[in-house]
Amino acid sequence: MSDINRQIIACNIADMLEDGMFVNLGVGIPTLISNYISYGKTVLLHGENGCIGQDKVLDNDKLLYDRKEITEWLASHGGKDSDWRRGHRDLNNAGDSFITMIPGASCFDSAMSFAMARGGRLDATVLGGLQIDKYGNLANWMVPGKMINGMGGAMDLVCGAKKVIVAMEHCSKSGAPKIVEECSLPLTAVACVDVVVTELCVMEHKDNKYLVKSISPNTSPDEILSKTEATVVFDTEVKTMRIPPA
Amino acid sequence: MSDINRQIIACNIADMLEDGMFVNLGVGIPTLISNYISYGKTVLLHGENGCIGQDKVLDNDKLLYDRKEITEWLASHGGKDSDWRRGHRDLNNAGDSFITMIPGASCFDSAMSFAMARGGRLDATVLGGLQIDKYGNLANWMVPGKMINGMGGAMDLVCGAKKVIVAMEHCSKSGAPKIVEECSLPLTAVACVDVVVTELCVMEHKDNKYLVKSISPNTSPDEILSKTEATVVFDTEVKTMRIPPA
Amino acid sequence: MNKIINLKEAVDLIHSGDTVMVGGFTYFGCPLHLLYELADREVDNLTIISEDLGYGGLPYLQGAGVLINNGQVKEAQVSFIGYYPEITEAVKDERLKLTLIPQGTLAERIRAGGSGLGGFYTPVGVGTVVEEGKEIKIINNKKYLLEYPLRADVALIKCKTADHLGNAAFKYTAENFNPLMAMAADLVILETEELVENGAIEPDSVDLPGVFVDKIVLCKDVVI
Amino acid sequence: MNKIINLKEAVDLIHSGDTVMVGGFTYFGCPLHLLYELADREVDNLTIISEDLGYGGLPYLQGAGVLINNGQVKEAQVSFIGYYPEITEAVKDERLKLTLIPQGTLAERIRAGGSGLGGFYTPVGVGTVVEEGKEIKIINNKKYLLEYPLRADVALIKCKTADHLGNAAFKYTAENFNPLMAMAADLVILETEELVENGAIEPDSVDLPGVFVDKIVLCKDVVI
Repeated sequence: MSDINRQIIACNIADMLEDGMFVNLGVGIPTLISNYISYGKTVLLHGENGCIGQDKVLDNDKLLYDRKEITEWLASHGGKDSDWRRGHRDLNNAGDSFITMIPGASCFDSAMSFAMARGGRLDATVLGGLQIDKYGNLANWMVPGKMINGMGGAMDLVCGAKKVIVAMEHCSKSGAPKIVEECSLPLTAVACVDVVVTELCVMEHKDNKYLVKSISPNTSPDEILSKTEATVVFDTEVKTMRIPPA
Repeated sequence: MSDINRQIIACNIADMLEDGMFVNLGVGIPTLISNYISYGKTVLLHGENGCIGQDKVLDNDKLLYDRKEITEWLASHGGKDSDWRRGHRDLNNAGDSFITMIPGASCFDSAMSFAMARGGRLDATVLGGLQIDKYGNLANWMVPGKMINGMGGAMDLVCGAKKVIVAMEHCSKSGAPKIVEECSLPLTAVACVDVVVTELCVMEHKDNKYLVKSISPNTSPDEILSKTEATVVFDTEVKTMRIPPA
Repeated sequence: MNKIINLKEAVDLIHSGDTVMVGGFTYFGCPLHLLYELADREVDNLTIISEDLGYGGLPYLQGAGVLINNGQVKEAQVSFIGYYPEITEAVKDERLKLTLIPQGTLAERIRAGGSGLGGFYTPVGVGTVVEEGKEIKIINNKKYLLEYPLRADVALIKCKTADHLGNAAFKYTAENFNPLMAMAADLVILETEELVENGAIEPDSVDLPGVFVDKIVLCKDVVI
Repeated sequence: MNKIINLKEAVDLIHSGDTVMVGGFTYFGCPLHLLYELADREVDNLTIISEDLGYGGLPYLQGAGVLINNGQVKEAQVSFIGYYPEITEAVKDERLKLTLIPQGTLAERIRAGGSGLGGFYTPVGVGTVVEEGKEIKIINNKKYLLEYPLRADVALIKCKTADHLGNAAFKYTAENFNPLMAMAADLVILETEELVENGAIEPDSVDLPGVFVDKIVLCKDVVI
């Protein structure tokens, strides 16, 4: 997926998140969302590996792929003067990046982490999708015959969240619709999708249809209709999606 | 029950507890046991209200029944310089006494407290009894028609402990046997009794019988037989119970 | 996102007919300021879920029992009562519907309610009056009872230290049912002895994440 | 009551055919010293229960995957693998029986195993492949799956600080599955970065009470 498409999706989801909301951001596009949360708004980010209150993701591409670098970093980020403010070798997010946390963050075990996911306190969970369908079913964890991956926490996270937001490109790399009549890939959960945000539009799932709430200035209703297999309807007043500066 | 009977029962149970054992002591006679645990032996005491490692029970009879006294105590036992070593207004045992704790104690919530009780790590639970029967059934929480009390944690504690030890006087106040053919009072749990310790003897429950392991120097096998309704057998070598100094 | 309100505003949020969870194990960890304020209101027909109903033998340590003595409670689900003759009377006179629940089952049912589970199988209560009316299942040759989750409209909980996000730290055995109940209620009101800045409670020392707490009431003085 | 042993003595306690729970979320909180020592032994036919099998893309962050690459594992029950081609190959070649479990269900099943419960109902996995072969129950008009507890012969867990009784404190997100697994195994071996005197960890800061820990191994150096 092109980087600009990913950024469009991320910034439009960020605009949906309100001050004080408790949100889980999955791996992939959702990790970009925190860059677009406007200043002064506190969104409490849940890491299903056991924390609430992620602040910055430490840039650790270099860190992780250079053995000398990571060894030194680990040694210098575990002592008494190292903590959640500057990063610690025992502090990651569910995407396995080292992170820092906001004042007021908390850590806990995995049973507690998923108890709160299923329990209904999570305002939203945002995750990627391979396919979604007219029933609101989501498939995002497995392509038969491809490399085995595992569902991780995705099935749990969509089960209890008040709102499930799918962040994905509108079509697959080969151009096939990903918003289909009925998912052909193995499901993550049934009837769970509330909102889908693609580079073309923002749609709410309702009554076996997708209702377009806003569209990109770079597309048209016809393009959306032609690229969507499930039934699409347009809201009485369709808004314009925000396009972030390149 | 006479105080000497209570002390006999408590000291003989204390002798069964080994170094490192993890044990829950119920209210009543079991609370006296910690006085008899020999020096150098660390028995880790579980308080089902949420702690492991009770040390001393603070003498709070006077404390609790004098309003001025308790108000002053609470005010002076909650600040920064007050802790588990000297007692704290937020530190009690399941019998609602203020306590101190040993170095290496821990506190936790009620779900965790009973998870560990049911989970099988508790080496022993010691609790009082109204009746026990040949099946190893225990009744200790309710007498129909009398004041409502509640089972508290008793039903949970006997469910997972490796050994259930019942500490009770051999007969009721009216002289009726408490070790019966079949309990007439509402049960706490079925087939849970492993050992019963009375002022007359220590017996193990096995194959619908009670096997006498030791007897008090103040009684005889005949007395035990006459005061027990369930079948009693005597071990090949019956030991003598310890009688504490008055 | 301001969660801090005063005692009167907090208790205004509790309504007649509500199911109310009350944290604490007798005096320890019990939100007494909230309870005593509630006892002064004309709010009734409450269902109380609590470990106990307070330390009834002592007039100045009443806990949730004060609401029962006031006739504000129609139903109570607890594990233990202890010496509390007024409650036995209220039950006999059918002024109070009382359900007794084994303490560990009560804790686990509340945890299930907060965890989105549909129920669980426990061996506790098999062969006793607790078994009555419950589904029994044999799993690996052992009998278990099916127990269902418990939830409430409101949870009244008490901690030692809280920050402005509602992150709470409990002290010693005053933790007990408090964090569990905070996870299992639609509205969670936290009574705290101290209020500190965000970040003053270390992430590892937070016993209850603030996302579970809706309202915070600072009550510094010790009451009994 | 001396629980402290060295690394070699600890790994001597693990036998071929054992079911072994391994704490950690990839690198974080993973008992790498114990794992790497186990990888040097002639112990095989293991069943591994773990959140994941390590961070396979990086040769120096292998986690439990090192045991699989060694052919020591016959079966694995995990939630996530990530980029780990060797494991896909091992499954295709039927050298490894792999069961994938939703992460929250995995955590809850281990907790149930440690808590003496017979099972629980969860909505997670309904209508997916996870449902296959499982009992379904409708509770309050919602579908739930019955999930059973998990236990192990041995749990290998890792903490930041431990005392001589085995009381353990985890740091930040390195807690994850560690305390849960410690409750659900017959033999619990704790790898700790620091060993302190009893009482040095405050009672409120103990994440895992020492009663769950059988053996303690002090491993001060950081490995990856």
